Amino acid sequence: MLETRNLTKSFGPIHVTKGVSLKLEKGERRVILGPNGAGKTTLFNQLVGELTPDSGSIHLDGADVTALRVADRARLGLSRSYQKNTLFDGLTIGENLGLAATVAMGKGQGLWRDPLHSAEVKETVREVAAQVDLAPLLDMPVNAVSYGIRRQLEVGIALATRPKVILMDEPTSGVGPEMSKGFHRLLKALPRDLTVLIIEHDMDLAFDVADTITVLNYGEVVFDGLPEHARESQLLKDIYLGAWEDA
Amino acid sequence: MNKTFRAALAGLVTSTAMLSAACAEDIKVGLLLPYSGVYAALGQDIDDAFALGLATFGADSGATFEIVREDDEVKPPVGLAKTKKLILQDEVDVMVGVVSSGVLGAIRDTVDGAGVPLIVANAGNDEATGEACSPFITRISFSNQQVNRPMGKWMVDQGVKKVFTIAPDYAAGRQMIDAFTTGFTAAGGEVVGQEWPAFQKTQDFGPFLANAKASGADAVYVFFAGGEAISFVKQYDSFGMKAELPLYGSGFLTSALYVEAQGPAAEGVITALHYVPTLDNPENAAFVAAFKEKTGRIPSEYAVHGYDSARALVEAVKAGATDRETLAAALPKVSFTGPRGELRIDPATNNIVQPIHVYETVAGADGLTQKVLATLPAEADPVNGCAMPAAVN
Amino acid sequence: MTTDLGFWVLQTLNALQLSMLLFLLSVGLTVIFGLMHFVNLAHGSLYAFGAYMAASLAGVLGYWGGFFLAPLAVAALGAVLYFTLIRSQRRAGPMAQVLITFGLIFVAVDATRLIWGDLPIGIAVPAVFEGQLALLGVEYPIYRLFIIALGLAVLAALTLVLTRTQVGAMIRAGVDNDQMAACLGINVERMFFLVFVVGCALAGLAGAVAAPVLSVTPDMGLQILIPTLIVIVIGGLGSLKGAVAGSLIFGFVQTFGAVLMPTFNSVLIYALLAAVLVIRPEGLLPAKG
Amino acid sequence: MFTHTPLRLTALSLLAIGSLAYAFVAGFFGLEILAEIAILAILVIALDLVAGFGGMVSLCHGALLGVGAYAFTVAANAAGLSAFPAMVLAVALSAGLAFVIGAICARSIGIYFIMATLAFGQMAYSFVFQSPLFGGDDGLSGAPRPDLSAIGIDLTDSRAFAIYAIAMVALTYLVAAATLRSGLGRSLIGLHHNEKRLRALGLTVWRAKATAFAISGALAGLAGCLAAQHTQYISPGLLSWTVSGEALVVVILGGLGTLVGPIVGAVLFVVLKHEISALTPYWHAIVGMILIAVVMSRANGVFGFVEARMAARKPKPVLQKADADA
Repeated sequence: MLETRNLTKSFGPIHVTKGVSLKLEKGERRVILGPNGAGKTTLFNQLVGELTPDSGSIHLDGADVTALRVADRARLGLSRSYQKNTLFDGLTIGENLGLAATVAMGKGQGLWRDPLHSAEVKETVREVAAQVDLAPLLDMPVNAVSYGIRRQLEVGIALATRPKVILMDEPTSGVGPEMSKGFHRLLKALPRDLTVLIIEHDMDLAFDVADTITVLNYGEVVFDGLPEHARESQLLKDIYLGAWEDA
Repeated sequence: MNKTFRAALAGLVTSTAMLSAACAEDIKVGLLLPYSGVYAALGQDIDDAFALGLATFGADSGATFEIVREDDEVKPPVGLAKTKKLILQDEVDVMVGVVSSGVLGAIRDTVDGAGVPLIVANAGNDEATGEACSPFITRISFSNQQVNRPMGKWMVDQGVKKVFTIAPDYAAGRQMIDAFTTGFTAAGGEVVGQEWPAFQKTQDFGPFLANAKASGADAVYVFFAGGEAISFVKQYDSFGMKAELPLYGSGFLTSALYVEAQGPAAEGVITALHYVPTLDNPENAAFVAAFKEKTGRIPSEYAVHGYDSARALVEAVKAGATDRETLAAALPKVSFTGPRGELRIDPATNNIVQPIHVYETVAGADGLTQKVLATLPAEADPVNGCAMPAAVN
Repeated sequence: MTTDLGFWVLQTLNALQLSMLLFLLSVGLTVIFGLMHFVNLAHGSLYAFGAYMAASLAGVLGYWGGFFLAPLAVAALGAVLYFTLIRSQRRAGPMAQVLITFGLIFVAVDATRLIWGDLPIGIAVPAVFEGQLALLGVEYPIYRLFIIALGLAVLAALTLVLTRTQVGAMIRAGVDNDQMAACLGINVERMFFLVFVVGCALAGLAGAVAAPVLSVTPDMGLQILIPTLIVIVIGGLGSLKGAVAGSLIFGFVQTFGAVLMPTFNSVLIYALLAAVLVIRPEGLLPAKG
Repeated sequence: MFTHTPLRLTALSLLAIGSLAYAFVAGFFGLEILAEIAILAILVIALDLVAGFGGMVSLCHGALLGVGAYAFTVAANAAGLSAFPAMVLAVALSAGLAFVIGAICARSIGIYFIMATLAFGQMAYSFVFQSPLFGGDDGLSGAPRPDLSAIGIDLTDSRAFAIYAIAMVALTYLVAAATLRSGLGRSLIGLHHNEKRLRALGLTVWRAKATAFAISGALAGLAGCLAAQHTQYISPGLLSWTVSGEALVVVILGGLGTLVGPIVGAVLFVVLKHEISALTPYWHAIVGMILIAVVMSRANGVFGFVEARMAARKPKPVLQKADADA
């Protein structure tokens, strides 16, 4: 469904992505682990097109999308959430989801009708709101709700495009353990045909949702396999736990 | 001009004209001048001198003059809006003023359609007394061609055969230089090169001066006014060009209004204009003295436009004019000897006919002064497509 | 005439002279922007104020009195503006800044009219710089050479201050990343004030040196504003190098455009600007990245 | 998102009733001022559409208005079109130009956008100023007013023209409000809040910006047509960046991003300008000081201030769900 081949990117002398090759099957849930600065977010930025790789290629559903721009890839069904909330601050939660659905449906340039009141958009908003547990809060202005709710909306906006592949950048970053657990319940309830790539910090929770695990270190894939193997990998423990304890 | 609009205006006008006829001895004057913007100083000079002129000549006319002042901001749409206000709301009997040709172009149809007499106290565009002339518009100031044409022949007579011209690239600049060129080539001179710097966008004339220098001309003939004139004259001098390549021009270049700001750079520049404050005649002596007493300044050519506009208005009233219609008929018939010399209005165009004075800017006892070298005889402008209606009255 | 070497020398000098004048104006504006993210549309008015002060002071103290005191007077005015308007609007976003300084232009134009009147004022070139100098076969006004030299001297001085002194290092750090600069214990507030006032003084200096060449009029600040903005947008907001590059580009395009292709000249510089914006929206040599 | 709050609807009704009532009683000069207000109102609604809702603070709207005015006059005079086709042509030209400017400037944000639009506006100004075809500095006269005699309306009459101009304001407002509620309008508002996210959601950002700018440009062009018809004389000054600056002043004076506020601002600005300029030739300075005071006050203009006060009196919405981690 989503594949990278030998993806490489450097900023000056620093290699942030070094020959990364990944392959996600349809419906796969993969978690990316790695210490801070391992190049996880940089990889995401290249996947969606916010950064251009120096070399290598990216394929979505069999098509080479390396040369496509952000918006074009999004329209092919690639969606992402951000580690730092990237919401439409002046609007309500419902309007945030509605806007995302509008744009994803290709109505973001329309001139004649109000898409927010169209049946399709309303339907999407209702469904996504249920998926991310925001149904009762649709009329709340974003800047009046708590950080945790904003995190949920962050993922909700990404889901509202009805993507084939969703990339989530630390969806639970900064929220408490309770809410984090609830979040993973939401993740598990997502439709099975949705391909999910998650950057996660919390190992236990990561192992809980992942079908497969990729570990990045200094921009390189140092592990790629099943969670149970990852758990046993000494290499992973050395790199990841070492860094973890430093932090 | 839209016929229905003209009719509508005329309708409004007749009704208001009847109102104003009731108190015939009161003449309401709408003064449309720039009191802000780049020509504010010109507006002030005209205003001061107009008031002086009314005070000087108006006393024995038997009429009282009420002045309504409006600022046109040197913006044509503003000038037009203010004109409509003066005509339709203040119901003035006569309008005086207009410094910018752009404003004159903008208000021409309205004034003409409403049948309100307008005494043009500065704007010199040739069309206003050419193809766009009107029986209601009388120009008491000058026309662009009038000031420059005679200078061509005079310069040839002085032995200047080859000339390079520089003027800002806008209608007035083109008209001034074209009139000079016509006169100059007709007398046997040759224009070896021309430059048209962007109007109001050029502060550094250095690039153009280099071309003039390289052209092989005997002299340079230019038109500039206001801030541009100051910059130009100073920069011309700073390149040391005055000695080898004498500077001639339209007299606005070294106007008494700002020649002090040019300083010694203006010395030796020879220009032609319809008025110079050093003209030696009793009318001018009286005017200069009175203006100096009132304002502390030496009157400029702009001031004389205001002064003579007042004089013309008073003369028209003395001839029996009392309202818009009679004033419009009387104004083109006035003639008098003023500070500029003998003035009359050409009935074919309603433009002023006046002598042109060639003068050199020289150092005087207290600052720069104007030495009149020659006075060229008055000459009416060609009709230039002006079709004046047979009679207004 | 265009094959004549003298023509090219002369026009090159003219272009340099214009460039240096614009450099004096734009460098203050651009560094203030780079550091404080503040756009001061009234920068041109400060230039006009400098020219008027120089003209007035020259009448009393001679040219050099005006030359040295006018920038100080403008700096003092800048300090007043800083504490009354600028400081509180630093974080107000570009639109509030554009509007406040737009309002200031209106006030400044009418203030100069009230104080100095509507008539243009001129001042004479100082006696030492009168006349022309023979240079590569052309006679060039000494005063214009002085403007070129002054611009180069200011450029050299600013480069020295920015690269060799601690204040300069702080300013560069501030332009690069103001939060980091604050973390490093730099008194950002004082640095802003310093840079703003020096920027104003340079605008005043530009006014003072321009006064003998141009005429001093109430609208001169408005006239110079657009060229100055074009310079800093072409060069890249916030950078000294950008101001130099932008000034030179403007000076040369304007000068040679005026004599070689007069019909397109006025649109030429805007077309160039548009091209820069399309290819490099942040200007040729932006301060960051 | 843009909504018609009861306050906005009330203000709109008051403006409509007030202006129409005044149109029937006003004297000649009052009608001139009314038309002036209406033309300015169209321009500032156009500007608020992009600046207030899309964050695209433009300093070229004066130029877009001027292009509309010139295109209208040239189309009507030189090409001999009658007034309405000439208007359509002029509006289309302004829209097209705005689309190009919007597309080129789409990558620039904040002050870069302001500077870029300023540059394009000045480019248009220089072009018109320099071009003899357009009468250069002196401008062009003779722009016709539409002939509505077929339905018994004589637009050469000041009263009829003022009412016609008010009707155009209403039309402009409807277009702007409809745009804001369309998909494009929703995207535009979203762009103002978070451009990066919308791109990630699949929006072709430059096209959305350019289209919105084109609609705004079309409305500015309409204002230009009316300006030409009103004074029947146009000059390059219309395109000057100070006209754009003044329009921005009016938007701020009334209330940015409220669509209704700028109309209030237009009324205040024109009336204020006439009152103050009658008192002193230094009225620019006073307008400048008022502007500085309004911006420094941090209120969102006069209408924005009223809106904020009304909102403060209403109870705040209460969270319906307890937050685990605030």
